[in-house]
Amino acid sequence: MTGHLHKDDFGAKLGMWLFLFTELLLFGGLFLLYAVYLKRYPHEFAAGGTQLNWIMGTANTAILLTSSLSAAMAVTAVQRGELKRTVALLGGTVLCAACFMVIKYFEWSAKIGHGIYPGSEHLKAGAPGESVFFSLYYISTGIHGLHVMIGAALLTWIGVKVRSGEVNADNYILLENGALYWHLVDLIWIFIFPLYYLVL
Amino acid sequence: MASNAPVHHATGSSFWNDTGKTGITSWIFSTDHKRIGFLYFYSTFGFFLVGVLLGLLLRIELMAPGRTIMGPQTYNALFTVHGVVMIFLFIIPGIPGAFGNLVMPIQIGARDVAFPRLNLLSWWLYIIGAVIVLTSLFSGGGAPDTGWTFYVPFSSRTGTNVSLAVFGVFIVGFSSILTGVNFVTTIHRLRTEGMSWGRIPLFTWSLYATAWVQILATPILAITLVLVMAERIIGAGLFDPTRGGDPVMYQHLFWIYSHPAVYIMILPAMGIISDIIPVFSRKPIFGYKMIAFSSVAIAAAGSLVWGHHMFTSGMSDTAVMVFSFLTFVVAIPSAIKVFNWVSTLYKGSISLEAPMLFALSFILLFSIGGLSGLILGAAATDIHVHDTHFVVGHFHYVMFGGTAFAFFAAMHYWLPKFYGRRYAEKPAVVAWALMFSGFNILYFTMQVLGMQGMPRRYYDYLPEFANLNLVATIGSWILAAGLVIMLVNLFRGLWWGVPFEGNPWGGASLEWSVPTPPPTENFIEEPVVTHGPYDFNGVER
Amino acid sequence: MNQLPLITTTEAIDPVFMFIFGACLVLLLGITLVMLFFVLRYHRSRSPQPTSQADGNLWLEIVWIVLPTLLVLAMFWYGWKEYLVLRTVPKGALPVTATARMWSWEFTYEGGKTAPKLYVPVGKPVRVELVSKDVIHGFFLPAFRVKRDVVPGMSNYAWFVATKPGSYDLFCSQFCGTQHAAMVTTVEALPEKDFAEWLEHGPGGEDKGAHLDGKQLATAKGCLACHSLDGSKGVGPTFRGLFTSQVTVMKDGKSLVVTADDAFLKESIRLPAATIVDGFPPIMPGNPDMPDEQVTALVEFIKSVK
Amino acid sequence: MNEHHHIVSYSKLIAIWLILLALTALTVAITRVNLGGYKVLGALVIACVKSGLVIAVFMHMKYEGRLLRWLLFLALVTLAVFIGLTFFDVLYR
Ligand code: HEA
Ligand code: HEA
Ligand code: HEC
Ligand code: CUA
Ligand SMILES: [Cu+2]
Repeated sequence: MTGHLHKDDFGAKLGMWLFLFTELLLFGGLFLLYAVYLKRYPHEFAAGGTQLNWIMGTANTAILLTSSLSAAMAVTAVQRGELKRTVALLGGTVLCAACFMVIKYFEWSAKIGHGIYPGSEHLKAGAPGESVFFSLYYISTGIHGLHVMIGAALLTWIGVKVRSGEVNADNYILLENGALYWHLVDLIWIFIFPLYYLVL
Repeated sequence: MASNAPVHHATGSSFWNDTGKTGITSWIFSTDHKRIGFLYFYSTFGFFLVGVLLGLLLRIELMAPGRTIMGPQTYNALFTVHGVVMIFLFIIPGIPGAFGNLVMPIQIGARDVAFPRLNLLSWWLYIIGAVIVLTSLFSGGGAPDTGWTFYVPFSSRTGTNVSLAVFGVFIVGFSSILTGVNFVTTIHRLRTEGMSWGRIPLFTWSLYATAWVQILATPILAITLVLVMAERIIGAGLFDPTRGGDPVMYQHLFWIYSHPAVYIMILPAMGIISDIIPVFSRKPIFGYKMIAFSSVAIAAAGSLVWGHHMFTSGMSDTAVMVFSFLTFVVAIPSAIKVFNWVSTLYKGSISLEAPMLFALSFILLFSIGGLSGLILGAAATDIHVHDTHFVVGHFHYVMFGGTAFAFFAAMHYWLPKFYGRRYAEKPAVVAWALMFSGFNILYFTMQVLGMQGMPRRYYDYLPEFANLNLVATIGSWILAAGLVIMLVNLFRGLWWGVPFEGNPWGGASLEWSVPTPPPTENFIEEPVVTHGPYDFNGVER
Repeated sequence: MNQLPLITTTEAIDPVFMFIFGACLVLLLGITLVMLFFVLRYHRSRSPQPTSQADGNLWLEIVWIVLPTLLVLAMFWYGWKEYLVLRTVPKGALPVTATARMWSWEFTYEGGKTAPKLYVPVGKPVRVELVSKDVIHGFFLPAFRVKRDVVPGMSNYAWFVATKPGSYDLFCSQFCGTQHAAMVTTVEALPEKDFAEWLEHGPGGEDKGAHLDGKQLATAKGCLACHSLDGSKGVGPTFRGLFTSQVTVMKDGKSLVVTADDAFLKESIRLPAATIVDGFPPIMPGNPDMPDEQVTALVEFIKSVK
Repeated sequence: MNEHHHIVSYSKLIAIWLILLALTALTVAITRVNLGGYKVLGALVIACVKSGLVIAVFMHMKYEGRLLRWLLFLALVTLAVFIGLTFFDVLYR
């Protein structure tokens, strides 16, 4: 406990965790809505779930888990001073993020092509619960996708700093925090995946 | 002008000039917590004046039944903007942003907050959000007319510019979250040597509790606002009953944030009062631990009671019971505080200077507001007064009589410290007296009107309510007169008044041990704390 | 005739008010007086130095935690118990449906009679089913301490009993748009005989098939709250000169110009969301199950506004 | 701040990753067979285990002090309470 304005790695990490809590609660609001509407429309939700492409969902889950692995390994690498490897691992994470977004793109465009999007005629005509399901699906995955992009940008920026040596074995809190953020993105998806794709 | 131009640094070098930088950029890009504190102070206070002006217009319209000065659409827009400005642009960021930033780091012996640049970003986000809110008034379909609660389905249908306003509030919410993150980290990490949790001044304790509410509740508001935008822009239909949505779920989400938010508003105010009363009684605060604990208890229990805004909404009766019960639980820690404040006066040596007058009237006004909250918390009685002017009276008592009066107390108590000059005492007391009486005439009358059944958000009313509405409007003018006198006197004093040096109030917490005004990094030497914040032994006055 | 339930809503609620107000008054007076006394007694002029440095007292703390807790628990319990009275409709209550739309009320009785005011028999409990056609409204009867939101898609209800004949205010308590404050009508409590008489022949009801006055209907249905007759722009387009005029509308996301003929007017009344007039928000409540005669009467009325 | 930093080995991270993939496969498997209402429950339990692993190892929570763990717990409890209290309405309406 000191009043100095010197570097406080633990303080920075504490701040990051606090911020992650807010992200958790943000998605928490959506999960709250999901829970309520699942209770009200179990059948419509099951019907909606079967229309989602579980193979793409599973693939994306695996991709995100892998990206998380490489982000975690990047932290280990930087702690060990293996800067080249750190950059490569971060690159891996960002690559995974890109794959994730590409798959997401195909998924969304397929659904939209079938006339399933918020406010579409198809959904207006269908059962009420189904429209709720898909709106929640689009909003949840949409905001999650936004987080994927922000996270990828963040990690890219950090990667540049690793290369320039600004982030190194003695000063890697930035990378640690970036990785924390990335893991949160993964965490959210761990819940989105079964709730939307597998509730059959 | 040159001779009596503002010379803030009556005693030489201070944060006003010691960095050698001047001009607007030395403020809006500064990471010094005191400069950011002043940015917040002037911007939130500016919005307060805007809000107050709108409130005054509302009262003029309600002076007599029928159309007085505006049509219904204008009136609806006005109370919406009045509510949004007061809540999101003044009262939530106000005390933490202004006085939290100014005082809290010094109180714990730190040179700045944990993340100074994030702090600056918070202010920028706040300003950007505020500008977006203001833009929404003059663009698109015009000023939003939904009330500050943005209830669906009305808010998803109205042609006014709700989406943009909601987006602005979203940004402001983000700023609030960052302030919360910053303050919790600061209080955990940057306490100086000897500043144990049991020696933290109660103002800082209250900010700590507040910051947690900001962190844990504000994200729910953020997602709620995103959903309102989704309803309007992509037609998500999540709250649209014709497509399976449930409008009452919107209310849940909204109040999950907005009830805890009322404690974001009041807790820092209570902290200010807990700091001022001991100083002007020259006695340690009574029950330090209970007051600190009750701040945390209010923050915790306050997160569980949101349903009391929805007793008539068609929510289940079981939920009515649970939320009514929890509402009463949260009244207890508030009662603890009130009793402890009053006991602090016992056998003290009380000086009735302006900060103390505001602090004492806070206790009364907050008690009236809080006790009327008990009427609202009981299921049977809330049904009658819900959505009437009784509720309007209730929340003005707690928000204006509570938080804003505490804000005024803090202005008289701390601002001289940062300016090195002070206001004149007599006019301050006169202003206080006018405000106190005008306030009660205005809002007590509103509560009576509510008991008689006058609904809120009514542009026009039945003739039977006419007399009391006129009384209330007259009260608002008395209040306004007091406010103007207070402001003129205060700012005249701060800019051109007599010097305020050393520790004239005789405070014992750390902010009174640094030079007046403080230098940029507050402490020349890192302080070591050896006694509590209310230990007045050896403090001269 | 005497079907008075055991307890009326007013009788149930008012004692709770008395109890809580009473307790609050005692507390407030107590706190104020103690504070005033301390401030005067220990003012610096009388007490230049503090005479105590006490900073806490465990027993006092316990007392003022426990006593308020008991007090508020009593308030909670009493409030909850009497709330249940509001939720428990006495047997044999007269069913009425209140339909709220922007910005008017319509009350429908068994047998289909409708009225813009809520006529009720004195002494007989009334159960009001609350239906909203558009946004959330609030059904508020101050005289009976009754309030319940009228939420679209949700079946809410309220009950009350008038013990004396007379006219009582009925407000919309939940903000619902521009004319929220004008969504005011009354409860007309009539002696049972007069009520039966009214239900048979009285004014206010338009039985299906009876001759219809378009203007009266437009007032009763709340059309005139949004549509002016004098050409001024209100919440909706004016009716003046509307018939046969050229109107720019949005249909299925496309903009087109149509002529306001019979069919267009009928559709606009039944399903206003199908075509949205340019420059107006899509807020007009639909009337999909309005009887044909009424729609025709409204169209005839609109035609007559030149 | 000279705290002791725990370095998590690559092999440990990879092991966790493999477990996570296996759990993903398990989730898919149990939701493909007919388990009725237990499906949601099972899928959620597995998701909780997975997120527990990510938090503990990938996010180093296992190696952090008490403070962060308490705070995380606080955040999760808050979310649970928000959802739980809402269900007093949803379940009894
Ligand atoms: C600063 C803001 C603030 C604060 C602190 C409070 C504090 C409280 N509020 Fe208030 N409230 C609002 C701001 C606030 N409120 C706003 C803005 C609204 C309206 C929103 C809208 O619809 O637009 C509202 C509406 C509102 C409602 C909904 C009314 C309705 O719409 O029908 C309810 C219902 O329970 C309520 C209750 C309470 C209670 C029980 C407290 C308690 O915390 C009060 C505790 C305080 C005391 C009890 C007094 C002090 C203690 C003593 C004097 C000692 C003796 C006491 C005892 C023995 C108990 N409030
Ligand atoms: C902090 C919060 C706060 C504050 C301080 C105020 C202050 C005031 N409010 Fe407030 N009010 C709200 C928050 C607040 N309000 C909220 C949240 C709502 C609900 C909105 C909704 O329903 O959605 C509301 C609603 C509301 C209504 C109800 C509208 C309705 O339901 O129909 C009314 C009606 O009278 C009203 C009036 C006033 C008045 C007269 C003031 C007085 O403060 C004004 C006193 C006036 C002065 C003190 C003016 C003096 C100053 C000047 C003239 C300028 C000074 C100039 C210089 C310095 C040069 N307010
Ligand atoms: C809440 C306000 C509101 C009420 C009440 C309302 N309307 Fe409307 N009306 C509108 C608005 C807004 C529009 C324009 C947007 C649209 O086409 O839906 C409109 C459009 C119309 C049109 C088409 C007008 C044109 O210029 O083409 C007709 C006809 C109409 N309304 C008739 C009625 C009738 C008859 C009633 C009563 C049963 C009624 N309205 C009640 C708001 C309202
Ligand atoms: Cu209907 Cu207000
Ligand atoms: Cu509340």
